Amino acid sequence: MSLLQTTNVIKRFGGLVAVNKMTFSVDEGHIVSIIGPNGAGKTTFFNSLTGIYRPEEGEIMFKDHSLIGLRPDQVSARGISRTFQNIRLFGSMTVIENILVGMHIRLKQNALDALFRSKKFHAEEKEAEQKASDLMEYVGLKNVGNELARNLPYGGQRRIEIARALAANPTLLLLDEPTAGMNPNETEDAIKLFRRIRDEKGITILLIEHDMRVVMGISEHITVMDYGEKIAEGSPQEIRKNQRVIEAYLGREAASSKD
Amino acid sequence: MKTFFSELYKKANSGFWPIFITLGLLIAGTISVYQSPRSLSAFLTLMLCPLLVYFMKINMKVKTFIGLILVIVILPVLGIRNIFYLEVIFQMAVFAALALGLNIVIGMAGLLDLGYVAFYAVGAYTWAIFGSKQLSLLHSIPGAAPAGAEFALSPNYFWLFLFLGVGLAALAGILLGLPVLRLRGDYLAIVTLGFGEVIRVLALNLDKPINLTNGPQGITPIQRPPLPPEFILSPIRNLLTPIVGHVPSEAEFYNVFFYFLALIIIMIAITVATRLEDSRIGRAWTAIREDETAAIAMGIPLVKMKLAAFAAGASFAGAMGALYAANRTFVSPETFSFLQSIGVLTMVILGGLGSIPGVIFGASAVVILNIQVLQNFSLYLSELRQSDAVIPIINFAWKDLSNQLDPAKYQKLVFGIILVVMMIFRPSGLIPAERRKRELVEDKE
Amino acid sequence: MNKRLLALLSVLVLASMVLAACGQPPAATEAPVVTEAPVATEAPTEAPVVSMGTIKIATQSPLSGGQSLLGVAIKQGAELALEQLGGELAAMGYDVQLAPYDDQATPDVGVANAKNIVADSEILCGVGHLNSGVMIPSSEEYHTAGLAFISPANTNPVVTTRGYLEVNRVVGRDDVQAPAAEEYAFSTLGAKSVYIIHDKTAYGQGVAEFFRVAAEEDAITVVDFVGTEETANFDAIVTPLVAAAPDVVFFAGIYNQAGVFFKQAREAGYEGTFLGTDGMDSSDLADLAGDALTSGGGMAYTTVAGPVSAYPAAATFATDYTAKFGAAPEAYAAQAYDAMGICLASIKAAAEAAGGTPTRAQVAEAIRAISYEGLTSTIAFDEIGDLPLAKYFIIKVNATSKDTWGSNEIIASFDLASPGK
Amino acid sequence: MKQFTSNPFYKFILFPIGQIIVFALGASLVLSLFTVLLAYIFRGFMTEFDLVERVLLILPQVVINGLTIGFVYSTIALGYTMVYGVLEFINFSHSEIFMVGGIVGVELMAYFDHTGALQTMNQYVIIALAILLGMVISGSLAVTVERVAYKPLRGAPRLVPLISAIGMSFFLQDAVRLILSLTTGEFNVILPNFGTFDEFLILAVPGIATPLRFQIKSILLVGVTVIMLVGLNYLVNGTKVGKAIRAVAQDRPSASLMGINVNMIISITFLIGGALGGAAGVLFALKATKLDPFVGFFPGLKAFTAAVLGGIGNLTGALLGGLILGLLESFSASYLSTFTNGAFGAEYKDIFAFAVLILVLILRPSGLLGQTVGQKA
Repeated sequence: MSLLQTTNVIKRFGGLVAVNKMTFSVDEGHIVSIIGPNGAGKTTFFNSLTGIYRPEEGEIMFKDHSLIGLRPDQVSARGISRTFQNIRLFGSMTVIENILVGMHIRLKQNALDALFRSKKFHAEEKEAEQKASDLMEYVGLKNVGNELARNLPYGGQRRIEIARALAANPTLLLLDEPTAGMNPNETEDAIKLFRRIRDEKGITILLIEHDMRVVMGISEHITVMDYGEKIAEGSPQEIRKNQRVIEAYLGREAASSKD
Repeated sequence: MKTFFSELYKKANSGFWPIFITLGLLIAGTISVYQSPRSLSAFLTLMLCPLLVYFMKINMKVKTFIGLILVIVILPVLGIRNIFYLEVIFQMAVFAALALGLNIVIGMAGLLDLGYVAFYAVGAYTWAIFGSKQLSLLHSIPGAAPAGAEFALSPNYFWLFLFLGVGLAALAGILLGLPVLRLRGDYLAIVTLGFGEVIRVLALNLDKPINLTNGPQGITPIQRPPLPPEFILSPIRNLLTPIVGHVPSEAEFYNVFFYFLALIIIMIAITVATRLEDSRIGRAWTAIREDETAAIAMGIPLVKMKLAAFAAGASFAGAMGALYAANRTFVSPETFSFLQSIGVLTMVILGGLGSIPGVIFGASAVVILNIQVLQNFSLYLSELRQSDAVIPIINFAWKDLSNQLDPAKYQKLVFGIILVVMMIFRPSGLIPAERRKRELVEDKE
Repeated sequence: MNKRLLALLSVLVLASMVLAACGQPPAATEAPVVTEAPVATEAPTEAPVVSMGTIKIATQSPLSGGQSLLGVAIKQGAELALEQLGGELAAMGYDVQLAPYDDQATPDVGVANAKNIVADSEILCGVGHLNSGVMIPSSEEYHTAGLAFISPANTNPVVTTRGYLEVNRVVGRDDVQAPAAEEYAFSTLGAKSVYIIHDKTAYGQGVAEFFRVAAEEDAITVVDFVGTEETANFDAIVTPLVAAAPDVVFFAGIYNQAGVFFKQAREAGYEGTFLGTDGMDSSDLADLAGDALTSGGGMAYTTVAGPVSAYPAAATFATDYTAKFGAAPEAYAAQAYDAMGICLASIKAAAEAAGGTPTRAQVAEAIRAISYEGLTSTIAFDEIGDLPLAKYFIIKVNATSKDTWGSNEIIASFDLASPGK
Repeated sequence: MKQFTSNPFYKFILFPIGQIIVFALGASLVLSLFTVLLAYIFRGFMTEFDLVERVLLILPQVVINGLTIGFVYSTIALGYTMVYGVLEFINFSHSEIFMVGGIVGVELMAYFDHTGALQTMNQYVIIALAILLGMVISGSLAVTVERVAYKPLRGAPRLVPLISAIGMSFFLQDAVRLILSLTTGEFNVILPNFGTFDEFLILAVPGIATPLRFQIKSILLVGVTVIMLVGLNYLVNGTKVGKAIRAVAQDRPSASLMGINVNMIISITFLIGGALGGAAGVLFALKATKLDPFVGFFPGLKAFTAAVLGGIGNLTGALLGGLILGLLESFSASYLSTFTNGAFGAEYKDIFAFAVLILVLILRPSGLLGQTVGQKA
């Protein structure tokens, strides 16, 4: 049974069809990737999944419930967390607060608890802080809890974004080009982290990548998009051999490097 | 020069110096205000104390103690010597509460509200309508006061209406917010401006078909909450008489009473603001301010949280509105102008967006500037104008100075300059917001 | 929090202290600045008197901004009275000073100042305000503090109908003034229909309502009753007005709005008569409205403060005032002079009765007991602080520019009692 | 046919004028019909007078008033919409630019009055000079304000320049007041009387009892705004500068890569917008006959509403929005009292615009002619 299943999802912007009839599924416990050249519609597809865009047609089922028409916060409450291609941390909040924001939907306190500082409030805050610290450590950061997020180096910010997404206890984690801009060592660490997240926490991961090496290394299943459409899918080995993928990638990259 | 100051500051803020300086200033300020109760400079000296208490490195308990002494003993006593100071502090408290409320909306949640004073009006008119004779005048001509009009409620109801004012203002915030909060920030600003203006125009015009607000005449008299009973008052009176040099009158007691009420409300406002800020809700607001898309993707319900910010911000204004109506015993639409909204915005910007100590400082500074410094400067100029004095070098007779050159009348100029200059040179304000440092498990290692 | 900021703040506070210190007259370290009454030095005190202390009399009126012309006149009228009439108190050993405050024609400022005034225990009496909307809330403070105030200009009935001992006025009331205007429209002009417009201020709306009541009693058709804050484009009001073509347009408001309205109404083809109240009493009206004042049915207004020439006793006052301040007295200057005179006489009476410096309450009582021979009339107050009989004038405007404002003529004047008397 | 439409005379003169006429007549007609219909419906409720008759009596004049003020709003709205198109920023101080233009124009006429030239010179030359001076001063002021208060904040979060603009607006109001007060002793400026502008063109229409009265200055006002609108249309759509402005509005980084001096283009945008505002100020002064430093606030807000109503960033939209808003305001203020029998009246005129604004933003945030573009994620 697949955790996430999309059927014929179409997203248009005016005349442009950014995502065209995407049918696609993610099995529980897998690491699944979507790859494709720049402008292939990967991020738009992500945004359609998470409720930022509402697709014109098609169905998105998550744990057997439709996500169509839900707001992003409702999608998040269903158990899908995400990171962003261009890191979107809350820059003037501290690292720990960023992670606490990620826990927003999991916290039970209400305004009255906050105002009267009830026992529940203190206990929950303490627990949340503890959990946030643990998450920081989990993604490999130490002693930066009180730093402002914007003051952290690039790699650190990427990690916090992942920690923030994990804070919501997701079933499915969407990572949008999580290794973009990293050096090979950092990339290696990141891949290890993704595996650990899946193996230790049992979280299914769907990632968008540009970097073939990353994808080939960790994915169980790969979907290739081009011009908003799915052009291939299969295991890394199958994709590696797929003539159409090679053409799409090489052809397009060669073409785009000309202008 | 810079190093000199920072060295001086460092020296002054270490060892015994902080407490010495603070106490010294406190005593000097107290004595000078006591001696010359109408001197502005003495008052300003005293007003510097809370700032020092805030900034100096002093033991927290000592700080609290000094603060309490200042607020509970010194200020009321000096206030009875010159109740104008109680008025100044009352206004400071009113505007500080407004600024704190607006700060939740603008500073924390990042929603620019240009009609904030509307909520203040809602609070004020709530008590004004029910706490006056207005209810029996619903069908009479505005301005006429037919005999037989009675107060609808006993003054004790004020306490209930203080809460009703809070509730209604919050409700107004939600009602305004519901349709418009989906709008982009700059549109929201203009729509809230419109809302502020709508409330003012309604207050101005709802004297027909039913005379609800008494129109431009304003509502007066509005009842005040009763003073504490005599058995509490008389010992205080006996105690105070030798200190202030005369038997404090009821009017003076009322001023002290309102001073304490305002103080209590501002304390509650500060507590509410800090506690909300440092909770799931406050974090959600800040997240929305920082990046709406990321915030919503993290599961924060935007509209609900924005509504909460509007309601929380509005409720502060509602409380102060009701208190203001009772203090003034008079409300009229003139008080709730766009200028007032911008005035509160200026306080928030000057002090520091999102910074609770900042906006309190901003409110105090702007109030002192407005009703004391500019006024005095104006009077000084008009004094000079009537004298035969001449500016020495350029040989300009003060008499020839245009009587239009009157700083007190140029509030807009002052607000405008503050807003532009702050935005360009110090957008985070004079006392910028700081994030709370947590004692984290990891740091203990 | 950084050091530079604290340094900056300290410097700012220091600077404002210096400023404030400069801001004070050399004699006292007190704020606000107090004008030394010339009487203290100029009064012919042959023999040294025993000093009895200082007595201050406050004035509160707009000294700045759009209405400062009238507000300054109030202050200056009071100042002149103190100079000329303060001698008796000085002879008793008191140093009498004027404490002028600027209410900026704004209720909030007025109330804040009022608190400042009542906090100064040396102030025993006050003269002010110009605007009823400011006087009403401010007088709540005077009332609670027991400080007597005498208004030289406030015509709104509520000022006195609250029945406060401390509040008095030396002018008439809107609920007489407006009916007087209506009477003029009905009897003299023979108006059958009237269009009432007001400026949405406490003053304007109050007058307009009284006018409407009076008009309805005389069965004059009230075509419409409109309030507007508009100051520039009156199209939306003028169009229905011209179509209805009432005999009289009654404008209850201030000249700077009315002038524009009159002009636009005439331009749009209105031919009837404009009528107003004392808010029209400014030469600027002629500059704003120009020919519109004299064309068609012309323009007239009622006032409670006639031109100085209307008061026989005020001839020397006008010359003295002009000599001292370099400008002819505006409306309310003579009233302010009388108000100050009453303050001084009452303080003197109360001081004599008390055998020393009187309390505020004694002064307030003395004011109610006084019969004072003033410039404008013989003044005595009834039990709520009104004049038993106040003067009202109807003035026809002949001027079409500022310079010819003096050519306006008084076409009627009455002594009328407040309603219910 | 195609050749004809690409003919510059058609494209830059005939078409825009035609558009204006269609907009003006269409909006007037729709509103008039709607009002008359309402009058018929509610006729039965009014016993004292015939509602329909009363509505028809002043209808032509109400339409003329609405169109006159509508053209002023349109002209101001263009300033908002151009700046918004290029910078995505509400130039809050535009209402003060408008006010300054008006005051400068009136002061020039007052100066002519002082020197006596007012009575000897041709009245239209005087008006033209006043408008020209108003445009120059307002345009340069707008550019200065941009340089001082907005340029340093480019790239900052949206609200930062907006707050700065609000500050600038307040500053300008009081600064102008201070200058006027210090130089003339008061801050009202009064238009001197001259020429034949106050006279009427009376048009007797068969079938209507009261003849239509067109005030000459209203006609002048409409004429001048139409000329300016046509001029602006040519400037934006027919010149190189206009092309550059459009390019910057579309995509600033790319425009800059294409060698367009973006700062220069932004300044030019402010210059044009400011100049239009200044001209509108002078025309408004002609109508209002008295200005003060605070006079810009409401027309400014209404013009902004007009810009949003038409679709902000869209020049044609600003024109249409201004006309509709002017008409709506004129109709509501003139008739509200009649329809509600005095319970509500012209006093709600100023907040009427806000009601329109809120409704538009809720129902159709992109405005009448704007394209529906989702908020940028």
